[in-house]
Amino acid sequence: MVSNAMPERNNEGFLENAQDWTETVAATIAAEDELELTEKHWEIIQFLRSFYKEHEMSPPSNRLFVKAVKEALGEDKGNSIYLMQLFPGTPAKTACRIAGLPRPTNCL
Amino acid sequence: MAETASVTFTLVITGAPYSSQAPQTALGFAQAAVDAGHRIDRVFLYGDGVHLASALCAPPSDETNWSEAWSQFLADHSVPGVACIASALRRGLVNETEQKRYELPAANLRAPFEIAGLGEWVEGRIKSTRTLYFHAGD
Amino acid sequence: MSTLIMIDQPPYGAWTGREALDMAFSLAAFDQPASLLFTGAGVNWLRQAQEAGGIGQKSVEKNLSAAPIFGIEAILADRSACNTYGLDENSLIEGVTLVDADAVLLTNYDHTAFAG
Amino acid sequence: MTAIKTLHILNKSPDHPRAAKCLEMVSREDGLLLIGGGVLFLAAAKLPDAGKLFALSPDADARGLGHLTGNASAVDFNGMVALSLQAQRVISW
Repeated sequence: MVSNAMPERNNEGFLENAQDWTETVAATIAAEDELELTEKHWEIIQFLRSFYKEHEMSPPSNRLFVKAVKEALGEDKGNSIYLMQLFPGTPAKTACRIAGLPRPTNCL
Repeated sequence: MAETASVTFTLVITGAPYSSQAPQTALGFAQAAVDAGHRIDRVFLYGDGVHLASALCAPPSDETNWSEAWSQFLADHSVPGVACIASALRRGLVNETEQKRYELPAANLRAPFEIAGLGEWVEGRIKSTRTLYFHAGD
Repeated sequence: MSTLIMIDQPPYGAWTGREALDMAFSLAAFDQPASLLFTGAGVNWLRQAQEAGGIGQKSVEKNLSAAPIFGIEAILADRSACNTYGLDENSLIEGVTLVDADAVLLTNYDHTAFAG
Repeated sequence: MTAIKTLHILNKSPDHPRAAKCLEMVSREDGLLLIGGGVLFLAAAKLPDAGKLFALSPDADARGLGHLTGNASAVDFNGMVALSLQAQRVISW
């Protein structure tokens, strides 16, 4: 039972503790959005997690999220249509939630 | 110099009331700008400046209540007053939406102030004839 | 419409510098050209090997390293302030351009702002 | 009115490090408007060497420096608004 239990999350579904993140947790959060994670999703998730580790922040807005993906993975993936298809809604927010990163402050 | 009728200002206040002179200087400027027939496009509170939007300031009755004075000015002249959301959340200033989102015990944003992102500052800075900043002094 | 955001407060002691960085990022998010200029004690933002975990803060060095990715045009540092704080090519983070922060520099920007 | 390239609005007292940097970056084609604690420059031995020097009169008056304007011109808030539009750009220090 313990291994299947979801770690503590806030009212918008973001993990309270980043270290609770596992690929299983990611898949469970994604399933809540009716998303089945494919290689394309994992590429972005891993990118976001390494971006966070390197810069100690998530891209602070959707547009900067797109810019950062474009810088790292090229224009085919760093565009809002591609990211919107993978992570519907607000891609930066949806992707951060699945990647186990903090809730963005909607700052920009 | 631009035509008087089309002159607009965005004012950014970064100093808090009672720990800086920024809100009163900004109000003096805003009043003079309006008196001269100019328009204030918006007032953006940033950093410690967000404290100006608190509904819970209660200074002694023989001192100016700067939050109240600013609210009055914004209402009288239909000027949007926007507190930066990131600055506000860090400093304990929230409206009811953010109160619910972060499950906080109370909301304390004074009308007619609103909470929004830095995009409001960027837009003001692009649209206005001049964007002026009112910082804390020493 | 290029904007120069100035940071003259040293890192970690105050939040103003971080809020200046957010201003620059937000300009970049809206495709407005922006550069950062570090002067005075603010140049200490640019020192390599910052370890801020012990004071419970995020590393401004790491935060700042996202600037080129987001499209910040330049990270400028006042040469004389760098001299004051013993910062040279060996101790500065990558991607910093040394400049003389004077009246001439300001004329390259149509807007200059501090965060507080 | 003579054109002002950059209007520097300084509200830091003479001992503040940002005040020193501001004075370094003012050119002869610029204007310097002292407000808040910045008006204490009116009491300092040497006034800043800007092209044009202004002081916000309510701030100078409040600090007992209303009479001591030296080569600075006193302006009220209306004057401050006008100056900010007259200059090509404004920097608030």
